[in-house]
Amino acid sequence: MERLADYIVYNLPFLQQIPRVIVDLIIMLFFATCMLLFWVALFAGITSWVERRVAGRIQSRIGPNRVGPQGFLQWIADGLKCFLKEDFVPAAADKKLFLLAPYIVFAGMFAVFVVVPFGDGLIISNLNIGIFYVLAISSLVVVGILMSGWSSNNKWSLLGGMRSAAQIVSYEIPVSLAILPVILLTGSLGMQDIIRAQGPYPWQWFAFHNPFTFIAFFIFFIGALAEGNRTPFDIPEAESELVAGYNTEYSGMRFVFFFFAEWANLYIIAALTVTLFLGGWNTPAHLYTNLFGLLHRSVDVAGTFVFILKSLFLVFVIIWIRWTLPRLRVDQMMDVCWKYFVPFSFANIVGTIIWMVLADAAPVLGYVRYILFVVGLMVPLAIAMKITRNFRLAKSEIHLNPFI
Amino acid sequence: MNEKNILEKVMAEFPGVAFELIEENTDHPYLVIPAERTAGICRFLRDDPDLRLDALSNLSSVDEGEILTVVYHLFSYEHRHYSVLKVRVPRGAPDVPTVQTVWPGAGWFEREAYDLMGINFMGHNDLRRIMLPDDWVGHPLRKDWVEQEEYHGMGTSRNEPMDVLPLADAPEKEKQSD
Amino acid sequence: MTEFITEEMTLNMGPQHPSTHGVLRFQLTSDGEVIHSVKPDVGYLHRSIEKIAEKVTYHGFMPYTDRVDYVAAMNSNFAWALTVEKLGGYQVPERAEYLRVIAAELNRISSHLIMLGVMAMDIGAVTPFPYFLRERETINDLLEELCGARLTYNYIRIGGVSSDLPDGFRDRALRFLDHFEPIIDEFNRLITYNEIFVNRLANIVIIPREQAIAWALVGPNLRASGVKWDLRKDEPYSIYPQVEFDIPVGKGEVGTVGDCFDRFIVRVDEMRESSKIIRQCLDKMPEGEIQSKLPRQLKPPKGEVYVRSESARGEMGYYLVSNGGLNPERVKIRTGSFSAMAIMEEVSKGIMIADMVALISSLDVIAPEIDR
Amino acid sequence: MATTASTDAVPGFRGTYFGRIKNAIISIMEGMSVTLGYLLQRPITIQYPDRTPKPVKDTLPERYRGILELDMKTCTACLACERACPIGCIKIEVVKDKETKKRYITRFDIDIAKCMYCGLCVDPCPGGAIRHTNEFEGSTSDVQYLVRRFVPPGERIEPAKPKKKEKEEAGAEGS
Repeated sequence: MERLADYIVYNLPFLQQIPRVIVDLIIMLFFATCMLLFWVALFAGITSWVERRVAGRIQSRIGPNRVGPQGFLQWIADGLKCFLKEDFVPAAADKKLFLLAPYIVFAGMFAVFVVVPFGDGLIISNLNIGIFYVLAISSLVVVGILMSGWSSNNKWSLLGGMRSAAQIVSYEIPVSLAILPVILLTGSLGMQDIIRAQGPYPWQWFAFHNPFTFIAFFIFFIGALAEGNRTPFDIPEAESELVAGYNTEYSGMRFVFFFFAEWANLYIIAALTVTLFLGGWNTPAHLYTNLFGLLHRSVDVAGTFVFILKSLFLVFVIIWIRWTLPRLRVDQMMDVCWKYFVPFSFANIVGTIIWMVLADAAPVLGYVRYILFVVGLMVPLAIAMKITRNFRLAKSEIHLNPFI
Repeated sequence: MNEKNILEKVMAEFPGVAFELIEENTDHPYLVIPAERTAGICRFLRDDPDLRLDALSNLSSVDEGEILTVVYHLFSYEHRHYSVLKVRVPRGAPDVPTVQTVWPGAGWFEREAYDLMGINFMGHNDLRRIMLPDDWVGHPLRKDWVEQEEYHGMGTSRNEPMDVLPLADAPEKEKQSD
Repeated sequence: MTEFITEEMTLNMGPQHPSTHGVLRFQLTSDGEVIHSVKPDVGYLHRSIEKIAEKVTYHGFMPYTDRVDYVAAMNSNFAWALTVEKLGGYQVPERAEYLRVIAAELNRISSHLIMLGVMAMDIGAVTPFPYFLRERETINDLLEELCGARLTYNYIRIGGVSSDLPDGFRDRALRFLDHFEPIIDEFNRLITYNEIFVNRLANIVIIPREQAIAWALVGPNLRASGVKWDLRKDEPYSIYPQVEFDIPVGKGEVGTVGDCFDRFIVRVDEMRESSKIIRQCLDKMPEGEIQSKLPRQLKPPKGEVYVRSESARGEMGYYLVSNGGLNPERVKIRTGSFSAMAIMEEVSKGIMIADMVALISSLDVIAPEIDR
Repeated sequence: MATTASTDAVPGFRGTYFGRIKNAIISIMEGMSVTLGYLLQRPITIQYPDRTPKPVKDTLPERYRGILELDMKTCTACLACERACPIGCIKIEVVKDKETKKRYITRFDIDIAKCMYCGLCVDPCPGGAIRHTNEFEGSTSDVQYLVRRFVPPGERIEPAKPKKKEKEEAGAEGS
């Protein structure tokens, strides 16, 4: 952000007369508002449409296709509908808490965007405690969910809220611990520093840096799913068990806030994973000299593009997981966290420390990242092979056109 | 063991009990047993190593006018044979001992028979209505049951459109409204 | 030191709840997630079919049997036809027997498809359900061609069936089976052996053999508990003795015999067996009449019969008492879901709410079949 | 990490510690390849009612049991359908003119709202006068409109002459 401010101030000389702090502040606020309006809101809305379309196609259906071209405006129609609905508060509910809860959930989700990078220099605030801030502020969501569950005065909501609290608090631990190896390797908590410590090519990413970060990548990703209440950890809103969980009693705009937060959170999960493990906005430097020679490096178009592309791919993976897997039971979810993720996360930290010491002594270990990259490549290859086999067995035909 | 032999074995086991073995008009010969001995006979049928009728396949109730009959269709998964018992009770005092203690699965069958036929299973641990609301009057499967006019202010019958219809000329109206 | 006091919570599950199939209600007493007791409350779909039977003719009761179990209406038709035929001693032409079995087995597959899809959905995987509905749709199309309706077939008549195979039915049925059999494997890969799914079902609510028999469980639920008993095989009716098929029983593949997973996998395997039966029937089917000459107004002799047949939800028994008149004197329908529901109270102590959902769907209860 | 003992006794768990991780990875990949495979296939939805290649009505099989239809010209007023209907949704009234000794149908109503499309009335019809159509969309604003009246009120229609077959039917009814 500072660099963007530098660039603007440099090009618009009249700004140089205003104190720099104020310029920074205005640019930051402007950028934050733009992001809320044009990125988060649009993203959450469009993701809801994309998710329903993808889910439709995964289930051999079409999905929403009536409102607008290919149903693209469905999310606006839904939002508008919910906006016009009565904001219903149950008589037995604790009114104040009930009304407040969605805002807290929303605020907790949205505040994370402050440190989510979009490109080299494109970040609302490059806090030096970036990732730590994410962990701290996203815990606010638990309060909101617990509040909504409890204040609804509905037993199903209460169960949902309780499950959610237990789940998010538990998964905070493996997620934080899975971030530690990255911080150890970087030596900084700042989001941009973490990205800069990686390179543009896959084998330079932290996910493939060493076997321990490789495992940490999966723990972080799955743990983040659990924190975001996504399948297979959608236990707080398990519709076949708890009707709709903590948001059972909500209607109208407040209901939308929960979903808004959920879909915004989808992007947060993806963006954080990309930042921490998948190289962020890193693009090969020569790309600029060839393609964007005219542009100042501070407006990192290609980087932003790459970053968002990676994030969207992960968003797709999350959607894909959601429409494939069944749900864990509440005790199994705890079991996975405490018996599998937490021990592995601790092992990862110790392992990474040892690795760092060893790698200094034996540079040959640096080649491990290529092996891990190949291992990582095996996953999509294996899936592709299985798909080919399924197609052969069921005699199905490929139909790639997403718009029927 | 064939079905008649089973029933004869029961008759031999309980001398002095007024049994009635009937083979006419039925696909399975059955034994009419006195109501008060039901539980003991059923326990014998279940536990005797030659019989081992370990499952209560079905429990039905029939309204036969002055008499209400409870029919037990029993089956042995061990020996793979059937047996049918009947208990006849007077309409005025339809008391039958429960066989829930012998076959736990009988519990709900007996609740159903109580609800719809009004047979009182003595010793049942949870003899409530099962299909109908708790405050329903009467037992609908009895032949003399008359439907309540209304239930909690709601009518139990409605006008049949076919009877009301000759008053209004429906298809004509539809054309006009179109 | 303050004492920590907890109290039991009463939860009302249903009548409107996403995982109560049809309209059921459970009164749960729970300590947080762990259920202490369950009181099923049924009767929301009681339509007094047994009372209606006393007012309609023997032929006229056939459409009502569709409504007893709307997911496997053909099997219910079949059971009623068998009952009246046994009472009256009516003959059925051989071709009609084959047609009946083909229709009943197709319907059994579609019923199991619903159960398996819904069960996967209750466990949280939504996707298998549309896949199975898609397959079921093909079966519905086939049955629609055969008898003219998609759900309430009223195809089987006393003394035969209502119509012969339409043109090209055999090819279409075989093409469906060729397509369907690999889909079962695909389904197994998608969900059945998924680690999460297995862990959700293995060793959950084990119903041992003795308990299953004592509580009069029937059909796939009983077989999942390890009792090898199938009326089609052990007490054969119609042309089942002439076809070859196996009876899948619960083997405790991933847990203990009689757990939820066994109840699930038994039905998956049964679909394969049904498919085998249909193939054989289509091959062996003779030419000939499809309906024996019977009077319009049936008057079976005085008497009573109890006939059991294997429906998709297990033993479907019709106890029929006739007084020699035009209407039955008394019809009692014994259905699989009824006893499956009865056992719920007994076996669901100490399980969690999520397991409760798995239990309900694993027993494959259909609310109208409980209430009738 | 030490492999924990098999935890078969715990409800819902099986296998060894690492065995379960392996199973989870493999089975989840299997499942995800199935769903991704379907993402790449054509959806099977039929977009009823407006985006079907041809009207759904025309795609129904011949035997489809839709709304009942009556051909007044061939109806012999034998009342077989009324008798066969288990719910009594068919109402036929026949009067006999005393002077000419002819029978007339004065009422032939079918309550579509009540009809359960079982097809039992079609079977006994001697001339094939009553039959199911492919029509299945019967929504109206009032349930009364669902009564199909085949004899206009106030009119009377002379039934068709019964053919030979009907006599057999009549004979069968008596037995």
